[in-house]
Amino acid sequence: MKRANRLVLLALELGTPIVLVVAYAVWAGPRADFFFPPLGTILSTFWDGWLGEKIASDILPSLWRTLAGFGLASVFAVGLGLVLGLSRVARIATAPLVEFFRALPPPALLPLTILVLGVGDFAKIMLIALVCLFPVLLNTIAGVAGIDPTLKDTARVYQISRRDVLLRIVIPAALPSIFAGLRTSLSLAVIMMVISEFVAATNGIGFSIWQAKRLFDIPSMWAGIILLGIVGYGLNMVLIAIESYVLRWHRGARAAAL
Amino acid sequence: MWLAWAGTLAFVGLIELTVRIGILPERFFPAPGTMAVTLVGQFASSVFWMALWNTLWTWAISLAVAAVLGVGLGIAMGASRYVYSALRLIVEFLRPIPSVALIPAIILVIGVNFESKIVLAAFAAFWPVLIQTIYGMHDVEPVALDTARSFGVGRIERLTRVALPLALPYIATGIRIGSAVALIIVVTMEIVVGVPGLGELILIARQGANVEVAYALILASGLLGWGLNTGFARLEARLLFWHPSFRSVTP
Amino acid sequence: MLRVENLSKRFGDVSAIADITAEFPKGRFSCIVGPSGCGKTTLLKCLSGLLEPSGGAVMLDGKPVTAPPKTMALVFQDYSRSLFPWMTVRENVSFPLRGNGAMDKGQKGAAVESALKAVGLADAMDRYPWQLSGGMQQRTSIARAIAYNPEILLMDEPFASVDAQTRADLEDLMLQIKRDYGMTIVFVTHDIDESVYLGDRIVVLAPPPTSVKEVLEVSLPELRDQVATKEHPEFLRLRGHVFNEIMRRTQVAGER
Amino acid sequence: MLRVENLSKRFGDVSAIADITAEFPKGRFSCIVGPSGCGKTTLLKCLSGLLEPSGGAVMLDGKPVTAPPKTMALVFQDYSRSLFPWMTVRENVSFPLRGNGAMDKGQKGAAVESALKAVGLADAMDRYPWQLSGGMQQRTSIARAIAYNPEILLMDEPFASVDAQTRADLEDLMLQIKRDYGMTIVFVTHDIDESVYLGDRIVVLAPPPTSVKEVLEVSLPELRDQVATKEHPEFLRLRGHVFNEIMRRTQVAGER
Amino acid sequence: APGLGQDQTLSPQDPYHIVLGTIPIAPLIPAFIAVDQGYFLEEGLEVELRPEPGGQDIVTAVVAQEFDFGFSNQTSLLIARSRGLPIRAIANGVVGSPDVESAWDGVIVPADSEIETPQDLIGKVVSVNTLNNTPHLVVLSALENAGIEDPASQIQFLEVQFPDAVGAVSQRQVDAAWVVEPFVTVGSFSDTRVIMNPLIETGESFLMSVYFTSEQLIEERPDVVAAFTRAINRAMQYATENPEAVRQAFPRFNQSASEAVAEQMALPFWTTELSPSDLELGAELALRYGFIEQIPDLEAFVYSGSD
Ligand SMILES: Nc1ncnc2c1ncn2[C@@H]1O[C@H](COP(=O)(O)OP(=O)(O)OP(=O)(O)O)[C@@H](O)[C@H]1O
Ligand SMILES: Nc1ncnc2c1ncn2[C@@H]1O[C@H](COP(=O)(O)OP(=O)(O)OP(=O)(O)O)[C@@H](O)[C@H]1O
Ligand SMILES: O=C([O-])O
Ligand SMILES: [Mg+2]
Ligand SMILES: [Mg+2]
Repeated sequence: MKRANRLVLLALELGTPIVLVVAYAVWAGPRADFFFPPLGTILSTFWDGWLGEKIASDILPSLWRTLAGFGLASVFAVGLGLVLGLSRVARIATAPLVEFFRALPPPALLPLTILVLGVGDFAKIMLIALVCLFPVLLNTIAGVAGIDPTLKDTARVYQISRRDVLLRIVIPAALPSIFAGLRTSLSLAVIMMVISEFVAATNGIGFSIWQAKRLFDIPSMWAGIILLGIVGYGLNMVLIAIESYVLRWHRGARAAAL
Repeated sequence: MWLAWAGTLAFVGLIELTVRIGILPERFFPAPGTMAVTLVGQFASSVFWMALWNTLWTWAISLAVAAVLGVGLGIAMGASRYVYSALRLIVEFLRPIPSVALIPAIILVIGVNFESKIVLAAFAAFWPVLIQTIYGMHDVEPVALDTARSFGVGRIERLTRVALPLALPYIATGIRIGSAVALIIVVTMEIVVGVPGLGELILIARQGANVEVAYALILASGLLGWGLNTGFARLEARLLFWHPSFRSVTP
Repeated sequence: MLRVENLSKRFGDVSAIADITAEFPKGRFSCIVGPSGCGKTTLLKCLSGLLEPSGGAVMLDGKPVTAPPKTMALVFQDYSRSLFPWMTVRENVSFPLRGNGAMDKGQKGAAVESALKAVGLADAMDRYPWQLSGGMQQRTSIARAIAYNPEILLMDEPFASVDAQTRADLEDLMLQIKRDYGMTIVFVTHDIDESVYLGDRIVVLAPPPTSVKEVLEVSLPELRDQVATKEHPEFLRLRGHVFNEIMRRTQVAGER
Repeated sequence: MLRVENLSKRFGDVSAIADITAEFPKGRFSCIVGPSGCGKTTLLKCLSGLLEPSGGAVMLDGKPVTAPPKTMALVFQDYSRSLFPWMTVRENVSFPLRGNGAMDKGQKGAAVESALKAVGLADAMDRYPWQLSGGMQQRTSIARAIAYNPEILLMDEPFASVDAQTRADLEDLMLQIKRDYGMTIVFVTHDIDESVYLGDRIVVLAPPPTSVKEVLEVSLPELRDQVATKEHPEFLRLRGHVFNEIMRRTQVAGER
Repeated sequence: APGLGQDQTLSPQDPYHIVLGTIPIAPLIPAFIAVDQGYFLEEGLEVELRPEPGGQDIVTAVVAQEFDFGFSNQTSLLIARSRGLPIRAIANGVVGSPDVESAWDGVIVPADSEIETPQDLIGKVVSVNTLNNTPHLVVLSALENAGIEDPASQIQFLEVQFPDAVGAVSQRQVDAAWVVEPFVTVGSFSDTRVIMNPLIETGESFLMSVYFTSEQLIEERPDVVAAFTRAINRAMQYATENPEAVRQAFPRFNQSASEAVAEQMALPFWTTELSPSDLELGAELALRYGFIEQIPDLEAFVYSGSD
């Protein structure tokens, strides 16, 4: 990519959000709508409300729940996805259950988690993990099942051990797909963190947003939503950085002429 | 097929047992058998079928909107670094915002009605479709695209007739994830906002302290998702007959 | 007239082409030979506008080429990846014709079938690429280029995977197409006999750092014949000459 | 001793191989020639146990082959798809050696480097497959098979994408390997000269419905030479014979 | 609904369509009765009941003119009002019972719990259905009345919805929960017992919830507001006088309601009066516990037919 292009890309990347933010400021400023407060109000609420002791009392607990749920789900989903992707039999046997659980609305499951897992962090983490599981699982299955047959034949001919087939062929080949799932799941993790803090929580970003909403403290609610955006964005950037390191080969191999 | 039945029955049996021997309290979590019987009882009620219908069509519209927008924008973002850069920050920022947190804003702007349910469900289902489409576009075989380009195939056609089919395995997964997310959000909205549908019946049953009915309806929403997703899997296998994961070499 | 001027191409640290200046005259059959990895594929991709040169330029009729010209077709060396797996052989071949307003449906169908017959795939039209043998895949991609009927045809080792008989047939097919349509053909091959048999000119590339080693004009009679031409003294002379050009590098570069 | 007995293979409606019975004796170099699409690749895949025959059997030392035997390597015709894109050239070549307990790390490294040097890729060891030219990819997959040092080596048009000089070098390399290690080699090629030059025996396959047309014993001296052997009268005779075998089908099948 | 028939006169033959945001719980049975017995229709109103899970989104919907009327906890409304949202209370919603025997709320604990008195709750986890709202407020106030100082710092409060709270208590996921009917009765079926009745212990006939509407509707269609208020008060009157009718109405109002529970549960109490002073105690407590920063003008908040 040429130098001029890089500048254009950077300008676009920063420019479009700025345009949107300015557009909101111009739109919301003079309206004085209770539910859509001026940008300045939201930002100063954000500044005062979130960048102080709430970092330790609410942001960190939420981050912990999000990452723990996401991490748990990812490990489990990749493992299960490998098994199901490699074995048609296992895939068929579990398909109805997977599809059933995929469709259960998490708020409807909240009561069950309270009943079985209680009201602590563990229940929240499990709920987050449950929802994050499926995008990674489906992508892992798709990635594994879609491996080029010639690669699999190559591995068979050269007597590659099962372990190496798994770790050095199947996983790398499925990684582009797995990362697609991880990206979707990471955002779902943040979303589920908020939903899980809807119930039986005493702290957290989601909890604070619900409380702000309940107290009709609308600027705080929006400030919390902005924080969610920032948290989600930050987490995603970390994931993208990991991905672009792990998938170096893939970008080169697929440097598509789009 | 018998395997699928065996797997499912084994699981259901396990849960039934867990409830029957009291690990799960039956008063708060009915045994699967009870749920099923209660659900069959619901089949007699026109209210149930109306609710099911409401849930289904709002799901269908949300998913259609999410799929069209997600695939369209995903292709644009996957194909052009400029579009990608212009939208990336916004996408990454908006994506983790839970639709349920936007409910007050949606009520204000759209109201407590089907449209708000559709907007939120489409909003939530849009992201998986978008992300999967972008990843699919990034995994397109470059030689195939170059081929189309060398034959003077126009950009639009290159994207829709070459890149799109090649990205289809990813997109199909995206739509399957999106389909479940849309259903989840539709039912959640019905529970949380009280728009007519299965979720509203769950809400009412819960408020009326009727655990059996509440779980029967939750079971119904899971079964619905199972049915819909199975349909998708079939469609996917038909569309992707050419892909290594679906090719059948009949020896 | 297609020409490259002081063309160079780098991939990161790797210099694929150091400096190539060459012409591929209109209506003529130009063959490119050169050692593996010397940049032939890279050159074709630059010629077709698929790759942006790092230096120098590709000119078509005096205008720089920045994207594939409408009137050009390319047969890829990596034929198996260049076929669309969800299309049958017939659909693959007819796909590039979709945008051709000058032909009606019947004409397109006829062009596709005749191209497929010409490469010996009449019986395999309704199969999918992944149901074909390697040679059949390669012939499908040749048929696609022929049916497209371009003014300029770039071919990257198009006969590498076909048997001797088919190869001979396809060689004659290419000569006939060139004659019938006045096509400009740029043809990369490893087969020295083939380059002399087919070419009006032969561009010999040197091993990396790649430049043009020699351009040979082939003064064989326009009408060629698999037996007669290959016994022609000029054929034998040129063949020996190219052979020496290509083989000499071993002596120059020393034992590998 | 590797043999196939009444082998047949169908893909759904398509019969790829009708009935083949043939032997590939231990320590010998067997070449397979035949028209494109006649089932050579299918035959190799059955020989290697990758494909299950529809009828008949593949026997290795009297035992049926149902999965790839431990001592076998296969160079795929579709070489570009058989390389692992996330591994460098070196990693691709050394990967099959990981499970080899008989070699230590240093030996493995040496085997890999010498195989890569032998195919002329000493300078490209740390590149990824997608950074290589077609011929370099093909040579990588050859190096992988050589470094693996199998007892039986199946090669499916392994030199299709390399230039004349490299091809000659690789041919001699294969002969040398066969001599040095007593390898059993089954070699599919389109190049008639190559089949005679390399082979101890040549299996000529007929066009579909595929069967064995002829098996030729090559009575050329064991030590071959690119110049001397190719001028040997027996070479010329066999070459002419195979040529006629392959080309005859055109007359039999009529004009295409 | 907004925009439709702005100047339509109210007549039973051609009723005016309005939407009432409800919660499918026992205190709202009068709204159902008013529809069922035709009280609304007699006033020229055709009322659509929209079930919602809680009062808070109803407030937003009423402000957005999505709904014409709503039902909500008094604290929610005070908070909204104190932040300047244009809503006004128009009718009493439901009040605490006069005595412990007829109480329709309670703090429940497992039957075999060591918790016997409010003091035993110190250091424990107690759930309410909404934090920083009337439920939270009545529990805090009742605990203070029981002699516990600054209960907010001595007891941990958690938010758990009523239908889940009984399960949470009986599975010992929380130590105690404040619930209202029908969940007090559900609890009694599940080996829980009541240790206190915060609604009663906060104050006599403590105002729990009210019906409300938007200032805009009051301004544009005071006749509609008046008609609504008359009909709902009439229904509450009827409900108070005919408890059996209420009991029969509940399973029809909430079609999924468990019948066994509906038969045994205690009924809520209704009164047809609403004056600003009914809100005073709740407002003071809300200020005291920091749910609001200042008490809004209660006179201006309660609309009683004319300003
Ligand atoms: N994407 C790439 N990244 C890095 N290096 C590349 C890339 N593509 C090609 N090269 C290098 O450029 C050089 C020329 O490659 P090219 O494919 O043009 O060779 P070629 O003449 O076509 O060889 P062959 O006859 O083997 O096909 C090689 O050294 C190759 O490794
Ligand atoms: N997966 C498949 N499904 C259906 N038909 C197939 C499949 N694989 C191969 N065939 C068919 O089997 C026949 C033999 O194919 P094969 O690849 O063995 O030929 P080949 O002799 O290797 O040809 P080439 O020299 O062109 O590589 C061909 O007609 C081919 O179309
Ligand atoms: O957007 C979701 O709330 O899942
Ligand atoms: Mg090349
Ligand atoms: Mg083959």
